[in-house]
Order: sequence, then C-alpha cells, then structure tokens
Amino acid sequence: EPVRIALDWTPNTNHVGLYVAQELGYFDEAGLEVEILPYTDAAVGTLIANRVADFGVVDALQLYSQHSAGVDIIAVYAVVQTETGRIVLNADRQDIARPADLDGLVYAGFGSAWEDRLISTLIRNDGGDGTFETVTLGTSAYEALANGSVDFTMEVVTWEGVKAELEGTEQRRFRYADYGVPDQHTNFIASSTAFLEAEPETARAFLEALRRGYAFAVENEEEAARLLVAANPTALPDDSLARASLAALNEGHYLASETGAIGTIDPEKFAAMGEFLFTSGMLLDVNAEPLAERPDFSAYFTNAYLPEDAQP
Amino acid sequence: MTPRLSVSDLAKAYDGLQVLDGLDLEVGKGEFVSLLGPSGAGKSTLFRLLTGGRPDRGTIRLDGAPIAEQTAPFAFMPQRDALMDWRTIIGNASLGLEIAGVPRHEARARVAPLFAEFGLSGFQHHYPAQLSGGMRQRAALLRTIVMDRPMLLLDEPFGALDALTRAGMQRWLAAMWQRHRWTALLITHDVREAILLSDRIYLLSPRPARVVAEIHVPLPRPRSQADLATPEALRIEARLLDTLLDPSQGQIP
Amino acid sequence: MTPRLSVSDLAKAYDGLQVLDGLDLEVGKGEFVSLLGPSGAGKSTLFRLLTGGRPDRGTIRLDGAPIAEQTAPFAFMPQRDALMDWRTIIGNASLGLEIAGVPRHEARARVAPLFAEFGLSGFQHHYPAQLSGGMRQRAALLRTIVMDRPMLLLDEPFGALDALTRAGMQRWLAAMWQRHRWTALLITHDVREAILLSDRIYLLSPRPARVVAEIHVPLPRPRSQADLATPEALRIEARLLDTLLDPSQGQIP
Amino acid sequence: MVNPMLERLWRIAPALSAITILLLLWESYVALSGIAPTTLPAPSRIWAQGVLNWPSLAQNTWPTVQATVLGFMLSLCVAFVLSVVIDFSPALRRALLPVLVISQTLPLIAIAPLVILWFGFGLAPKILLVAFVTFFPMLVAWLKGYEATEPDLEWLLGTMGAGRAAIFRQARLPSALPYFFAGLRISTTYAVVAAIFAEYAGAARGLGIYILSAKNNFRPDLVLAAVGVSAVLTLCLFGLAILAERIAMPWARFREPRR
Amino acid sequence: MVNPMLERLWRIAPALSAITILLLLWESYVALSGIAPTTLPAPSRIWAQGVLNWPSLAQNTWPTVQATVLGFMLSLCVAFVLSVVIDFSPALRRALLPVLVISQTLPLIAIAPLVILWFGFGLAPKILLVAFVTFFPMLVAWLKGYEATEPDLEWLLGTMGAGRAAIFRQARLPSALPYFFAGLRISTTYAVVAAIFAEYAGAARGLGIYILSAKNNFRPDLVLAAVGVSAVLTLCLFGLAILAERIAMPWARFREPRR
Ligand SMILES: Nc1ncnc2c1ncn2[C@@H]1O[C@H](COP(=O)(O)OP(=O)(O)OP(=O)(O)O)[C@@H](O)[C@H]1O
Ligand SMILES: Nc1ncnc2c1ncn2[C@@H]1O[C@H](COP(=O)(O)OP(=O)(O)OP(=O)(O)O)[C@@H](O)[C@H]1O
Ligand SMILES: Cc1ncc(C[n+]2csc(CCO)c2C)c(N)n1
Ligand SMILES: [Mg+2]
Ligand SMILES: [Mg+2]
Repeated sequence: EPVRIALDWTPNTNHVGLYVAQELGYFDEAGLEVEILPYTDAAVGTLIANRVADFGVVDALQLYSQHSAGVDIIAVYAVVQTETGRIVLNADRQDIARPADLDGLVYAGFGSAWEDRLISTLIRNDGGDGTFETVTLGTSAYEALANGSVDFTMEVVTWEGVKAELEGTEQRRFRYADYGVPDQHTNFIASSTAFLEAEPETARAFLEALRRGYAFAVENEEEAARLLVAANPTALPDDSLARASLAALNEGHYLASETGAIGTIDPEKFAAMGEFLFTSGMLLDVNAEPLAERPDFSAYFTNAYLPEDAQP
Repeated sequence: MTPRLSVSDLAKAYDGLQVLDGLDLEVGKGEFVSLLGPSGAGKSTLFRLLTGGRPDRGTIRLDGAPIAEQTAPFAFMPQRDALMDWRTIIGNASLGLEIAGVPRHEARARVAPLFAEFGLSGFQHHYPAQLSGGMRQRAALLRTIVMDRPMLLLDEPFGALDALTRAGMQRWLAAMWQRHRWTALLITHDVREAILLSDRIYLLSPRPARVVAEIHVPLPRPRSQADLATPEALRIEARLLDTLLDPSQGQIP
Repeated sequence: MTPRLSVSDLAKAYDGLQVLDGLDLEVGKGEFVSLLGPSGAGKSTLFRLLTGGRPDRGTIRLDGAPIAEQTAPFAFMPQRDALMDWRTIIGNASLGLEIAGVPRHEARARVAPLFAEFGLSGFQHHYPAQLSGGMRQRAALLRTIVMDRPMLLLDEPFGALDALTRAGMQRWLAAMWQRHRWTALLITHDVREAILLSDRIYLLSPRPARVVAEIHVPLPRPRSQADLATPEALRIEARLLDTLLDPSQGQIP
Repeated sequence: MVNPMLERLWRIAPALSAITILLLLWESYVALSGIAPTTLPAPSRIWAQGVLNWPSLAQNTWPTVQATVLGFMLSLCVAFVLSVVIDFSPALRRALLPVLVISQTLPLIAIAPLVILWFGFGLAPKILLVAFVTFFPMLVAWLKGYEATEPDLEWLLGTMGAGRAAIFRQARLPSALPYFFAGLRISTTYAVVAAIFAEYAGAARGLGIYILSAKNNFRPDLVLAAVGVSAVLTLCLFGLAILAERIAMPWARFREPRR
Repeated sequence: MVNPMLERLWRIAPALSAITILLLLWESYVALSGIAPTTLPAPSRIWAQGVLNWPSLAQNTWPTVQATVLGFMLSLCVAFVLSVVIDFSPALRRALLPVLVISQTLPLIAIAPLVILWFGFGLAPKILLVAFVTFFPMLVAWLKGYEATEPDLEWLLGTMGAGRAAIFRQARLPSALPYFFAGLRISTTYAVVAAIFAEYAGAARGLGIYILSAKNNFRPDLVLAAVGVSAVLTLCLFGLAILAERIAMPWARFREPRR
C-alpha cells in the first residue's frame, strides 16, 4: 500500500520537499512507498475524505472551509511559514498608491468569496469603502493584468511574482498583513483523522521524510531545484523559473521561518486567520449555514505527527 | 371452392379522403387477375392493405382465413422500383431470398442465371444509380419473381419498360405462369397487357375505387402477342375501352 | 431550311460503357418526333447531352448554331418525376415559371386553371408524398407544359399513367401541339402513342444507340384514338413492330 | 386521446419518469452509501440550496441566456453563410474545411486570453465563443445535406434555365433541411455549455462564473444547482429546435411509413 | 493529371495555402504590433520551442492518442447501440432522449471529482469521457438517418416477411449511413479536444496536462505547440472518417450529378 499524496496545483516549487524526499530516497529510507498523485481539479479535501489520497497539499481557505463543513480533513504540516499571496498591479499605475485607491477599480479574480472579503478588508483598513468590481478570470488573470484589461489581481509572489521579475515586468504589490489581514500559512499538508488514527506511525514517518526534503531544499537550493525539475520535465519546462522561485522562497524565509521552523504550524497564526474567516461569515457548517459559534481551531490542525524537534 | 384471396367491403380513408369504400373482389387459386383503373383510384392502396395495412372496414381472407393469421404469402413488386441504392443489382435481386433465410451465396447463385433473360447481363455488380429507368424496373421484377411465393402482387411491373422488352417480359411472365400456376394480382394501365396475361380483369371506378366491371378472358393458353389480334381478344379490348371511356363513370380527362 | 434541332455523330461513354456512338437525328421546326428504343439504349443519355451534358464526340445544333450558345430552349420532363417533396403540387407545377422569373403569385394563377384538365383538382395544396404514382407523373407533365418553351423534351411522360388518363393526355397533348406547333422530341415505349402523336419516329438500336429506322407518319391531323385503327396506321404499327422484333437487331429478350 | 393537454402529458411521461427514477436512485445512493454532501450532494439538498440561493442564481442565469441566444443566432448565420460559400466553390471548400476543422480543435484555454485581450469582458466575446463552438455541427450538416440532393432535380432545374444560385435555393437548400435539423439538435445541445465555458474565459456574472465560484467556495450543491439550470435551458432550446423543424418541414410528416 | 502524387498534392494545395497565409498573417501581426510573446507568441517561436521540447511533447502525446482512439471506439459502439435501442422502442426514445440531452449539458468541472473518485487517474476515465462527449452527435445522426428511410422500402421488406430486425438491417441502417457519416465528422473533430479536457480531471501525462503545465509556467508558446499537435491529430482522425465513408458507401459516388 503506497502512501498517496494529492497536489493543489501542477507541480511547482511549493512542492519541492516532496520531490526532493522522493528523489533522494528519504521515503525509501523511512520504509515508505510514496505515490504523488497527478494534479486534479477535484478538491483535495474530497480526495482525502474519500481515501483516494492519504495526504494532500491544500491552500488555507480550503482547509478551513472543508473542515468547517464536516469534511474529515486536518492540517499536519505547514508548507510555508508566512503568507505568499499578494495584491499585484502594474507599476505604471500612478493613480494607485495604496489599497484605498483600489476602490471602484476592476479586480481579476479566481472565484472564491474569500478574495472579496480579503480585498475589501484591505481597502477598508486603509481608509477606503471596500467597493470594487470583480471579473472572474481564473487562469487568464495575469495576461489581463499585463495588457491593462484589469486594474489589479492576486498572485503567489514566489511564483507569478518571480516570473514577472524574470520577465522584467514592472509591478507593485500589497502585502495583506500590512493592512490588518492576519498572516497565514498559505499552504498546508493535510490528512484525515481516520488515516492518522489508523496509521499514526506511517504518518509520522512520512512527515519526517518530507520535512527532510524541505530542509534539504532550504540548505541546497540549486540541487533541490535541479531535482524538482528533473522529477517533472513536463510540469516544469523552465528550470530558470524553478530556480528563481526556490531562491525567492528561501530568501523570503517562506520554507523555513526566520527562527528556523520548518513545517511547524503556528497555533496563533492559525487561530488568527480562523477568527478572520469566522467573523466575516465565511465558514459554513455541513448544512451550508454560517457557523453559529466560534469553532475550536485547534481541532483543525495538529503538529503531533511532526518529528520532536519540529514541535512548537 | 374457397378462393385463394377474397376481399369484401374494404374501406380506407387518408386524412378524410375516401380512397376505398366497399371494394369486393376475389382471386381463385392459380388464377391470374388484373386490376385496371384510373390513376389515383386506390389500386396501390389495396395492395397496401393486402400487405399489412389496416383497413378502416372490411375483411381480407386468404384461403378462407382472415389475412392477419397468414405469414407473407405474397411476392410484391412496388410501383416505384424501391431498389436499394447500396446493393448491387444482384444483391437487390436476391434480397427476397436472403430475407427468406437463403444463405447469401446460394441466393445469388439462384438468381444469377436469370440475368440474361431479364436483359441485365453484365450489370450484376453495378449499382442501381448506374442503370437506366427500364433496367431498374426489370431488376425490381427479377427480385419479385425469384421469391417463388404462392401469390404475386404486381403494381405496374412493366410501367417503365420499352415496348419490346415489355412484350418479351409479358411473354416470359405468361410462360412462367403457365408453368407455376401462381395466383397473381396485377395492377396495370395497359389493356392489351391485361388481356394477354389475365384470366379475369376487374375494371375499377375512380376514387373511391369500386368494381365497375368484371371481365373474363377465355382465350386459350399459352397466348402470344398474335392472339391479341383474334376477334375474341379484340372484342374484349373494345369492351374494356368502352367501359373505361364511358363518361357516366365521371372519369378524369 | 435548317432544322430546329440537328444532332450529328454524337458519342458518349460512361465508365467505358459506350452508350451512344455516332447518333444522328434531326427535328424540324414545329415537328413532333418520337424516339422508340429498347431500355438502356441511351435515350435518356441523349436528353442529358441536349440539356447541357458534355458529349465525347459530335455536335448538337439548334437552328444551325452550336447548342452551347443557346439559352434553355427546352421544356424538359425527366423520366422519374423529380417532384420536389417540399413543394405542394401547385408549387411544383409553377416551378418552371418561377425559375423563368414570373412572380410566384402570378405563376400559380397561371397554373391553377390547368389542374382540372390534368385530373389534379383538389390536390393543389397536397405534397407529392400524398399522391399516387400516376398523379405524380401528371403533376410533372403539368410542370413541363406550363413553361411554354419552343421545344419540348419528354422522357416517357405517360409511363406511369393508367390507360384512360394516358389516352386523354395523349389527345390533349396532340390538341395542344396542333395549336402551338411546338417542336417536340418524345421518348416512349408505346408504339401507338408514337404513331398518334408524331410526324416522324426514330427507331433506335440497343446500346450503343444508332438510328435503325426513320418512319414518317403521314396521318392527317387532328388525330384521335380511332385513327389508329385506319389501315395506314396499322401498316405503320406493323412496320415498327417488325423492326423492333427483328432478331437481327440482337434485342433483349 | 380526448384532451390535448392530457396527450402532451402522456408524451412526456416517459422522459419525466426516467428522470424521476434517476433522481430517486441518486437520492438513495447518497442516503445509503453515506457519501459526504461535500463530495456528492443529494438532489433534495441541491434543490433546497438552489431555492435558497435562487436570487443570485437567477441573476447569474440571465447573462448566460443572453450569450447563448445571441451567440446561437450568430452561429446559425455563420454556419449558413459558410456552407453556401463552400458549396459554391470547390476550391474554397478544400481551403476552408481543414482550417475550420483545425479551429474546432483549439481548446478554450488556449484562445481565452486572446479573446479577452481583443474583446474585453463584455457580452461580445461570449457571443463569439458560443458561435465558434456551435457553428461547426450545423456547417457539416449543411454540406452533407447539399450533397444529398437528387441529381435529377438539379438537371431539371438546369433545363429550366435556373442558374447555380436558383438551383441552390430550389433544390440543394431544401434537400439539406433534414440534415441541417440533425445538426441543429447537436448544436443546441452544446450552446449553453459553450456559453458557460466562454464565461470561464472571464466574466463578471453568468452561470459559468456561478459554477466556478461555487466550486472555489467548496459548494458542490450550488455547482449542481447551476448545472440543473443549464440543463433546463438546454432542454428548452432543444425543444425549440424540434418545433422549428416541424414548422420548417411541413411535408416531412407524410414521409412516415404508411402501414 | 498524369501523376497521382501530383494530383493529391493539387487537391490539398488550397488547404495548405490557406493555412500558410494564416500563419504568415499571424507572424507579421506579432512582428508589427509588438505584442508580448507571453501574450501571443509568433508561429516561428512556437515551432522552434515545439521542436526544442519535442521529447517531452511526444511523451505527452501518446496517452492522449490512446484515450482518443479507445474512447472514440467506445463512443461508436455506444452511439450505435443506443440508436438501435431507441429506434426499436418509441417509449424508450421519449424516455432516453431528454436524459441524454441533459447528460450533454454537464460541464466537466461538475463531474470531474466524481470521475476521479469512481475511476481514479488511469486511462479508463479518459476513455469514458471521450466517449461521453463524442457519442451524442453520432446518436442524433443515426436517429435522423433512420427516419429518412424510404417508406416503400420498408413496405417491400415487410411483404418479404422481414421482421423489425431485418427491416432495420436491410433498410434503415444503410439509409442512415450518410447521416451517420455527417455525425462522425463532427464527433471526430471533438474527440481529441475531449481527451484533452478529460485529462484536466486528473492525469499523469497527456497533452491536456502539458497544456495546463505550460500555462502555469507562463509558456503560451508551448501551450500553442501542444494545441498544434492536437490539431494535427484531429486532422488525421477527420481524414480517417472521410476515408471510412468512401469505403463504407461505395455506391455514393454514382449519386453525383451526371452532367
Ligand atoms: N451516371 C452513369 N454512370 C454509369 N452508367 C450510366 C450512367 N447513366 C446511365 N448509364 C448507363 O447508360 C446506359 C443508358 O442509360 P439511359 O438512361 O440513357 O437509357 P434509356 O435508353 O433512357 O433507358 P430506359 O428506357 O430504360 O430509360 C445504361 O446502360 C446505363 O447503365
Ligand atoms: N399516405 C397518404 N396520405 C394521404 N393520401 C394518400 C396517401 N397515400 C395515398 N393517398 C391518396 O390516396 C389516393 C389513392 O392512391 P393510390 O396510390 O392507391 O392510387 P393508385 O390507384 O395506385 O394510382 P396510380 O395508378 O396513379 O398509381 C390518392 O388520391 C392519394 O392522394
Ligand atoms: C504556485 C501557485 N501559483 C498560483 C496558484 C493559484 N493562485 C493564484 S492567486 C491565488 C490566491 C487566490 O485564491 C491562487 C490560489 C497556486 N495555487 N499556486
Ligand atoms: Mg399506384
Ligand atoms: Mg431513360
């Protein structure tokens, strides 16, 4: 029985630890056979809850939403230690100096209600009304931004941001935390309580090997990038992008925090973002009603399966 | 003796148009009967009812039993040739045999020798679209004849044949009939054809078709084209033409 | 005087099958000429070449000029009726006029009075699928006649008509011809029909078609069915049948 | 049947019962298998949530209806005009047909950014994309239909002095109608889906946006409620296509077997 | 024409020149407008990058070809079997047809998770999805084709003692062939696109995955190179469909106008 892990996106530098562990045989050493499932449009929580996958890379919003809705999904590892998302706009937009200036402009969105809350909070905290127009674009947001069809959008700074820099595209960005939105671990590795209770040792072994992979990537940036690209010749046709992205991840202390934490989920960070989502009415229960009471966010994640030295 | 086919009080309307209304006729075993009648009278409609159509009224008996209980006693030739575009001529000709369960190869072998007689030699493997109108009609007749059924229903089989081929086919059909004594019901426009081939001729009125005259043809068999010039034949022809041309029948033009 | 239509040395092959090979014929102005010939001889093929088809060899002249320079001098009636399923009968009948530029309403008004004469009263607004085979053929003939062209090409126009309607239509056509003196070329199987209508009859050989006999019909006009019983007519009929039945012609069956 | 209402009911009864049975099977599968509503919601839940969210669902339905109808009308015109052009010129046929076939192989993801670049986020690009997706089945049907014309008919028209255009109008066009209506059924089936996909390329509102959002908010029940609305729209269009066929080909009912 | 090779070349010349002209227009638009290659790369760049990345492109083509071919074969069977079932039972027709129409309105996004859940990431779900997308045009074509059967022919067969099945095989089926081949052309056009979309539901390899990855890596040139490969595949399938038509209906060439 291999351990199966699902992805949140096509293979990219966020997944570097996974591929390094696989390529360098860390999983083998831990006595595990790991199968990295192909990326699918299906929600990772659904794959985990239905035992198609044992683990999955999920973004924070999905984790909070699915867990609230009664899906058996629980975060066990923080992929990044601090928010990688940014508001991004073209540098030549003199009229936009600060988030408050975004009022009334056009936002290229990805279709989640969370974006709307996040951006309006950002604007309001900066003194604006928090009203803006959304066109849902999904994958084409960055082309639309580049040719001026929209005024701003959202990005993963260690991927889209790095690409823009490589291309020499002049952009400016707003960091959410600078405008009163709580910081977060943008992506997690999640599992299900059913799996964790049934195979706690497997889970521990898996996370330990995985963490070794990420730690390797923090120390050996070049080699990690090479391994990642070699493992994904199709998904990563540009090793320059992968290299630069991994450099940005390290430089920004995303994979390892400034205090050296790798994989550890910060309970306060977790609760703060939970609180933000709860108070904005984003969390729905199994009947699609907004949660009536503030949930216990410590049940949404656990650090218990991380190696001793990674426990907070 | 019960007739092979007996039709009584048959009625049928299409969309309120009364096509048949109380038609009675009989065909005895081994008898060759022709139907002569104006266009649109309802002749093809009668065939439709014989071959499975639902009459509004009336009964059709075969050998005394209502027709619904019989299974396919007729070899039928439709008015428009109804050849299959996608079968070669030999494939079309052997269709009936194949449907009757004869293996394809054997069916073709049985049909093949008849091609010369039907003036279709060399066209076995042509498609219908490659044939002239008359050749198509002959292929359709061939398809009907080879089925070897106890009764033939022929809807103007010689309609599109040239004079000579027509005469030849008539002679041939008469000879075959002589041999097999099929019961046959023929729809035709050709008074002489009816006389040459028939034991009996029904003359039909315009729509709704009723029998206006029933004429026996007591000419000796086998008959030939020459027999049509005998006084007896000419008398019958005259009588048929008289009745057909009688304006009291309210005929079209 | 140059003939209206003059065909010389016409040849045509389909897929290596020589259908016409050196056919010569002429039709004078105001003359009614019939073509009698076995099925598959190439009669319809001749019409195809007259109406725009490309011969392999030979020339077709109209009033002395090669035919390509003429514009549509023929009113043509094809062998299979070629009615349009999607037009009502009156729509089909007025097709030629509409194509000639007559406004739809006027075209129909011009055609409507002829329906009774053609035995189609009451069927103006039916679709072809609702008509019997003979009625379809009459509708097709009506469509041809109303075009009022200087020359008619008729490919077995009465092939599917019943004896009586056929006689009526022949009479009618003869009368119309008497009045209009159309130049007409008629393909037929019916020896008597040819005699009744024609000034001259060409007898064709089997494929490849050549003229084997050219027969003048000096009967006085107007002619009627009764004139076919005159000694002169019977002599012509006999001669035609003799030639047709002459085995040296290598005829099918 | 005495009552035409009753008769109509009788005619759609098999469809209704088939759909009911499928829904019941689905409902009981969800109830018995204990599958999570986040994976596969029951029809009852989809219905309830659809009703609850109806105002926003309805608001997102209208732009899709607009794009579908206008796009489809454009598609009808394009298919017809192209078919005529191609029918009149064999050279153009050989030049255009492969290009059109290739055009149909372009996944939306590849052309969406360009469409946005050139036409923005408004109604226009959706109309174009719906037309782009639906014109092809109708074009193929027209072309096949023209080919099916009885040669004798064209010959006859030629002798009547009909030019290429008149022959087309009088013979080729009506002969192609049954084929066209087969193509029309296929196209109407895809029209709504095409509009939904077109919205993926970028839109402020529409069923496609609604579905995308519902998915990104992990609400498969709302995804399926929107899919239900799109199915109803498609069935309406399909019904219209059948009605149009009845009206356009009144002679067709006489072609039914006579026995 | 003396040389059959030359003649073939002559027949595809218009298509080749049309495509060449389009590519030249595109190339010069990119050169003259100065549009960024990240928005719209020039054909020359697409070609160069496609050649450069050929090994990985080829590796991703094979799974798509497999899914397309197997899915399409399944689709042929499904369309035919369904058409027969529907043709034999008017009640089933009324029950099934609306359900099938509805089935065609399901956007992949709505069913993708279920497909993965039930069938996993292997070849099977792709085959099913290709069949699902492509069977419908052929089904509609078969049904329309059966309806077009000459009533006299069925009558004749009936008098020969042919049962419902024999009438179907001898008359309805061959009569429907021209319609079927019209549907087949439409379906083949969609088969490759369907396989590509199916891969979006989750696959290890395939042109769809290649396109998705290229897109996520901001490589529109590679996206379009993969689209080019899919276009070539589609043209091959389309050509095969035309060839199959020629072989299956040898009588059709005699229906061409005789003049
Ligand atoms: N398109 C075609 N392709 C091949 N052969 C053809 C074609 N059209 C006609 N023929 C052949 O040409 C010959 C003559 O055909 P045509 O239709 O001219 O005969 P016809 O004299 O009119 O016969 P009929 O009196 O039976 O109508 C036939 O043997 C036929 O098979
Ligand atoms: N399916 C139908 N729907 C409506 N009317 C029909 C249908 N079939 C036949 N008719 C009508 O029934 C009448 C008789 O048709 P039928 O085919 O029996 O004539 P017929 O005697 O065979 O004529 P012909 O000698 O010209 O073939 C015609 O007036 C025709 O219009
Ligand atoms: C490496 C990486 N890049 C982009 C996205 C997709 N994405 C672009 S902006 C955004 C936040 C708005 O929801 C998301 C998820 C991803 N998932 N992972
Ligand atoms: Mg009849
Ligand atoms: Mg002929």
